[in-house]
Amino acid sequence: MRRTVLPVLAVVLAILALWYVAAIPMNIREVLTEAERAGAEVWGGTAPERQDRSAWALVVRNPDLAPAGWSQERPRLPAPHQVVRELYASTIGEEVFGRRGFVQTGEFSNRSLIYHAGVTLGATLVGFLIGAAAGVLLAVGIVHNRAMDMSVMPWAVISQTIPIVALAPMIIVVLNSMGVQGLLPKAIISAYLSFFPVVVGMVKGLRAPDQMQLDLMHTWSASGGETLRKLRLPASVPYLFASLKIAIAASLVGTIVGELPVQRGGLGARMLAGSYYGQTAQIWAALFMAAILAALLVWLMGWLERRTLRAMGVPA
Amino acid sequence: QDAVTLQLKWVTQAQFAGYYVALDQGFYEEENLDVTILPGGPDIAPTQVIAGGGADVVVEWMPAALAAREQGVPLVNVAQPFQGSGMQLTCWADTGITAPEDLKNRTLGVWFFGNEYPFLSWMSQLGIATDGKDEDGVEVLKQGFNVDPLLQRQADCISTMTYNEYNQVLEAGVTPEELVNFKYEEQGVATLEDGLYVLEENLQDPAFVDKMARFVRASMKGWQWAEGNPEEAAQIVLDNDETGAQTIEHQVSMMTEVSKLIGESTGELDPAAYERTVATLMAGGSDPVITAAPEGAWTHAVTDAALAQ
Amino acid sequence: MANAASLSQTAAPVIDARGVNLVFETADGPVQALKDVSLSVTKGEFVSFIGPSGCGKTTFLRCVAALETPTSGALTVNGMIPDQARRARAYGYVFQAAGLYPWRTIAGNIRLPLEIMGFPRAEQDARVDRVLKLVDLAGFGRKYPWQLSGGMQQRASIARALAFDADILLMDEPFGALDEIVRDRLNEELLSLWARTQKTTLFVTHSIPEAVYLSTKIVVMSPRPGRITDIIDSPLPRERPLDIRESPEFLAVAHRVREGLRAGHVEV
Amino acid sequence: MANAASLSQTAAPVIDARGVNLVFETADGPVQALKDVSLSVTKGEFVSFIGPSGCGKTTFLRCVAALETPTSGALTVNGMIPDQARRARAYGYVFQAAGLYPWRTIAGNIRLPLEIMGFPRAEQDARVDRVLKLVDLAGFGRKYPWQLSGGMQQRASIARALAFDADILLMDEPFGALDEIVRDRLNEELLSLWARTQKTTLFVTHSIPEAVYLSTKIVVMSPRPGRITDIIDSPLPRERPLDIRESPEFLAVAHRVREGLRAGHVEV
Amino acid sequence: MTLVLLAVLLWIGAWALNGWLTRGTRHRVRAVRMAVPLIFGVTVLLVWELVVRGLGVPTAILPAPSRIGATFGANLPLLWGDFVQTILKGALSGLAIGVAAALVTAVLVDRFDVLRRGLLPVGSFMAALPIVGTAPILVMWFGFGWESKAAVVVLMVFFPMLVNTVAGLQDTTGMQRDLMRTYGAGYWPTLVKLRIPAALPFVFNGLKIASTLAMIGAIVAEFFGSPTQGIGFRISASNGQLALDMVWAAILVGALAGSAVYGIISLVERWVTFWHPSQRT
Ligand SMILES: Nc1ncnc2c1ncn2[C@@H]1O[C@H](COP(=O)(O)OP(=O)(O)OP(=O)(O)O)[C@@H](O)[C@H]1O
Ligand SMILES: Nc1ncnc2c1ncn2[C@@H]1O[C@H](COP(=O)(O)OP(=O)(O)OP(=O)(O)O)[C@@H](O)[C@H]1O
Ligand SMILES: Cc1ncc(C[n+]2csc(CCO)c2C)c(N)n1
Ligand SMILES: [Mg+2]
Ligand SMILES: [Mg+2]
Repeated sequence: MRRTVLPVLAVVLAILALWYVAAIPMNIREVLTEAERAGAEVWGGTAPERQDRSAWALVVRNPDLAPAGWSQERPRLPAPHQVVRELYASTIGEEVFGRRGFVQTGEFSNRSLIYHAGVTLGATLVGFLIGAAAGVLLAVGIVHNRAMDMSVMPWAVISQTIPIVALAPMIIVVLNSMGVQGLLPKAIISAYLSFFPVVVGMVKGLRAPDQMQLDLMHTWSASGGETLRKLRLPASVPYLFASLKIAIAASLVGTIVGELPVQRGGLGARMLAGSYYGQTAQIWAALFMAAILAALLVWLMGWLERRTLRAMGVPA
Repeated sequence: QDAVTLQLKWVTQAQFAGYYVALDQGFYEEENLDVTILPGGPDIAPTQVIAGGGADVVVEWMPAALAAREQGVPLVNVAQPFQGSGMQLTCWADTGITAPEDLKNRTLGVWFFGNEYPFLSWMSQLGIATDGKDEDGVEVLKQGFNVDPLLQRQADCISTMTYNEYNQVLEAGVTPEELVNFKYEEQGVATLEDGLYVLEENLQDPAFVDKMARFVRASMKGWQWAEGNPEEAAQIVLDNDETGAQTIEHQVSMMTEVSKLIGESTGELDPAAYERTVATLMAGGSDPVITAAPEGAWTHAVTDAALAQ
Repeated sequence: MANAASLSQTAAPVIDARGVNLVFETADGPVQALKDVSLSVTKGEFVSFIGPSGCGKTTFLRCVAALETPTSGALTVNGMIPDQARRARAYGYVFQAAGLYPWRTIAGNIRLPLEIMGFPRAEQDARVDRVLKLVDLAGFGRKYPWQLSGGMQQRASIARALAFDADILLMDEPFGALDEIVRDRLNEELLSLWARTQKTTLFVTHSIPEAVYLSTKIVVMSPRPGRITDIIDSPLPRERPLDIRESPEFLAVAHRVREGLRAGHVEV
Repeated sequence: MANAASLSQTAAPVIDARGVNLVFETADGPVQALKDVSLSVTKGEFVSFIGPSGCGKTTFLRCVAALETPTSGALTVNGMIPDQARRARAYGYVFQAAGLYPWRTIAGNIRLPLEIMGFPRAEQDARVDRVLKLVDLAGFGRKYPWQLSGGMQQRASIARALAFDADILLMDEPFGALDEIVRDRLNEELLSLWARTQKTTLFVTHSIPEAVYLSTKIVVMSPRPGRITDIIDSPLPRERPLDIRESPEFLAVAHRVREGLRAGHVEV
Repeated sequence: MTLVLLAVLLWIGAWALNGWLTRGTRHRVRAVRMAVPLIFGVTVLLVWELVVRGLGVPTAILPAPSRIGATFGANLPLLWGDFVQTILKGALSGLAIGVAAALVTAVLVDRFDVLRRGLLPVGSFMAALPIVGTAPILVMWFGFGWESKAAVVVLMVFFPMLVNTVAGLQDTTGMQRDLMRTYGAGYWPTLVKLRIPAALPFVFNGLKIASTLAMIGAIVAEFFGSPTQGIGFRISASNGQLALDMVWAAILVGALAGSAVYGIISLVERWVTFWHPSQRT
């Protein structure tokens, strides 16, 4: 325990320190412009002239003004405490004290990241299930049918070079025109991103049994279905979970991408709204929320993996 | 009740207050309409949505609508709530830009995704090339969603709407004196914004025309209500915003500016303004937005029916 | 083929190979894995195959089990072609590694072929119990493979091959991965098992003492192309204590095997 | 430690172990891998270690090579502690698998220790050539490991261990993965190699004939806890044709080893 | 409708053909190995064409492949410019920087165990930050040019590359390491002569993942601000103009570039890690 906690803490502290230091030069120009508007004397000439000077020079020559970079309204790089404050305000703060918060209304407020994380989570899980199921089915097909293996596999690789993210708005419009609305279009994009790792992992996993194990099945004249159920599927479980962990993270990205164009809630919509109104702290808070969600989902997969493997008698 | 799906051009904000108010205040219901409002967003093209059958009527800018018409999506303007144009180019005054000619050799932020047409027409009328920074050309950036390029001085000028981005610049602490605005209207290159468009073939159906008439009537009622009650309208918009990211202050100020653009509008398209828009779009030099004057791109049939009552 | 089948009917050998050839087409050209292999095995025999790596021992066993098909020649098992015999579940196959499925208990592993062959549940249980006792693993049924030593795992895999009472036991270097002392033990046990069940057994090994100790017939093979160089009928009695390995008869047979091997051996 | 070192100075054994103990702390509690192991090896001896799996053969070799550190007891190599000897590059270690790096040619693999030890380039080439000839692999230097048979790979790994002329050759079941015939060949070659180079050799094996055939001294070990149960000085002459394995002296030693093994062996 | 029916028949026919081609030992023939995926791809395109025509799908929704091809051919100079902007400047420079940084970090992480235990968990958390969120921030920091695209790519490829390389550096057997120890080899010889060669297959694995990510990352970042050139810009701007044929032509550029880079990496892998079992078939 201590062997991991201490190094992680050290790294986190180092990152925080770096972050605080970086926030000063990152925000210095805007800080100086504001100070100038407020009538302060600023080193470095006019705003356009300052544009050509190095940020560090501006920091060093305006030492009293520089620390304001930690408390700006619209920072280029918000200081960690600003992000944390926003994260708190848009979760617990909003739900407990907000006008539309959970405590007041019994429903999660649409101004809170908890609500939006929920929206995203729903579509992610649906998309993940679709993607994982499609991936497993495709892998079974590929393993059992050489024609499918040879024809589909190269195209599956190429399909991943298509910037689906760029296509997301189009896909949503097209699906919309076919009457598919709400959670499903997002889930489909999410499924598209998650099926590939599952296919790759499952094909590997279903092919994991060695010739000897397959020959055994053959000497018992087991059918293809029996070999699949009693040998290939159990043998593929570790591979399956390894790819599910990648897939669920990809799923989340897919959902967020699907939420960008349609401003109907979810962390993606939230990030964009933050960006749209220049609310840097809001983007960062949504971003961290997404990362936390991803970490939770991956952890969940790991937990399921451990449970499954234990149930299968594999030593812990 | 008749179902109507309305696709907006952009995210839920006071720019579309009239429709939300009509929905919220039951004006649509009074007209026996069941209206669904689909918010837009970046990279959602209302023209594409309606072409695919995802909406009955869309809020769109006329340049994009006419361009789509040439692309084979026969859109027809049935109503024009916005009489004025809110588009402008906002520049830092300290860059020394005072007149359109000063734009040469500068970096400008422009919205694309079908919103670039007015800008391109304007530049071609000024004889300024848009493919690079030089003596008689400008460098064009595909502006993102916000006003950061200006604040960070990555661009000398950016596109803003009087009712939205311009306010955002001010909200960021910039004083109006620090800025120079080129309103498209004042430059004589204004194009009609935020009209209501439907597919031409649907207008053959009298029932559809009637439905649209009721829709436009209720929507205009909503706009009037919104103009009269900007604070409440802003709150209604806020309540309909599923992202929960809007602030009441910003929406109220947006409502105030939008009111100016709507003015005394009845929703009826002013044919003169239409002709002006078409002229601007066709004047685009070697690469005009539309190549031929469109036929039947607007109708008063719906507004006539709406105003008849 | 019909001819071979009718012949085997009269002489009733369990396995009858006549001029079996098998050529693998590989990227580097054809490999003659078996050349003109003829062999007849009668019921209840214990036949060992010995020979250097690549001489076709495994390939021959796989042909018998219908896991490969000879390029030419006649091969019958119980008077049928091997694939029919496979469908009739005539084989219990034991590989070099135990090859137990790690996600099944020992009992579960032994039950697997029974499940596939559709034995009723009660019958499955009974058979699993019986073969577990047979290989001296009673009480270990609920353990997982990794909880057992290598020798125990190998015995479990033999139990698995015995569970469905196949006529023929095919063993491809079943004890190759085990150390000498464990191997001695298992050899002893295998011999007594064979004495009790009287199953026809084909056994591949690299070890001369093992081959001589276990077999009623020793087939010496030689590679490139894989062929039979000697077939030795063992003069040893059926009853064989471990000490027999230091007897002169034993050493004589071992010597003949070694000579046969050395003759066929070309390059390391 | 100082005491042990001074002692070895006088008697000059190459390897001197006195009451070596090694306990591994594992998740399931401590495992006594070596208990009270005492052994003295003089220059030029060929010592085989035999015993069932887990008796500590590998562990003892690793202690000698300073890959493990004994928990207690005194162990010196050339009068130094093993780690000093390691830094002085006193060991050539040959593992069970050839362990050649697949991205290097045979010559490149043999050159590897020479590069690390900073031999000049010309010297490297000369040595590589010499040891390739020594193990009968001249002409194979530019092949990659996977293009060679298992036996050839194993010879290459022996060549690699010989290339830098270490005082002591440590071999941990170097032929365990090979078939009996190849093994016989390599045993013969190893013996002649040893006769020519007179390197002190510690050799781990599972095979009784191998141990008896090769060694001047056979150490029989027994597991749980790992300890030495018998040390047999071989009465066989240094000159040993393969046939010696059928001689009465050989069989007598083999019998003694087998008895020693059986005594120490508890459960399969 | 007949066209749609034709599409269905075509699909069944092609499937049967591929089934026939892959039966028995025919699939070992080189020409067959090439033909089968090609037949599949061509079939998909033909079915697409027939369905679009048969159902009269508007071009504003989905253009036919023939039209996409025509647009692609007619706009080669324009698309070449986009390719240079997005792939050569944005994606490849970002890929190079990200990969180099990851390799150096991997060696450090491998050397200092504390770093491994501290950095990898934190790193995996950072890697979970979705790029659609970080891209607007990076555009704000690094401007509208290719530099911000490269920055997005660096962020995207760094962690997968790091994880793979670290795994690779540790993928040596105890025996291989012990061998080095018996030679008295120190850290650097062991790194150079053992760990790095052993890590190469993993490094290439990571490179393959990273290269596809790089293409996608560079394109996506252009959605959040770009000059008036680039694949992402083209997709977005053309989509707004309902020029869907141009959108797909730009996507084609991206897919071609991605596949080409992937192919090149696979070739180099085959050449450099020729010794690895997976490359020896
Ligand atoms: N599937 C295959 N494809 C091509 N060649 C094969 C195949 N299986 C075996 N061979 C070749 O056929 C020959 C005989 O192989 P086989 O496995 O029967 O030998 P073996 O006597 O069992 O050897 P070992 O003692 O190493 O197990 C060898 O040269 C081998 O390389
Ligand atoms: N690194 C280790 N950690 C814990 N226990 C170990 C370790 N290495 C060896 N052991 C244990 O020490 C004992 C002796 O192991 P060792 O490898 O020396 O046996 P061996 O005689 O070489 O056996 P084999 O013939 O199987 O190679 C065994 O019980 C083994 O499980
Ligand atoms: C990516 C993107 N950026 C800007 C616009 C332009 N736009 C259309 S309506 C509107 C409302 C004013 O706030 C704005 C800004 C767009 N459509 N898409
Ligand atoms: Mg074999
Ligand atoms: Mg060992």
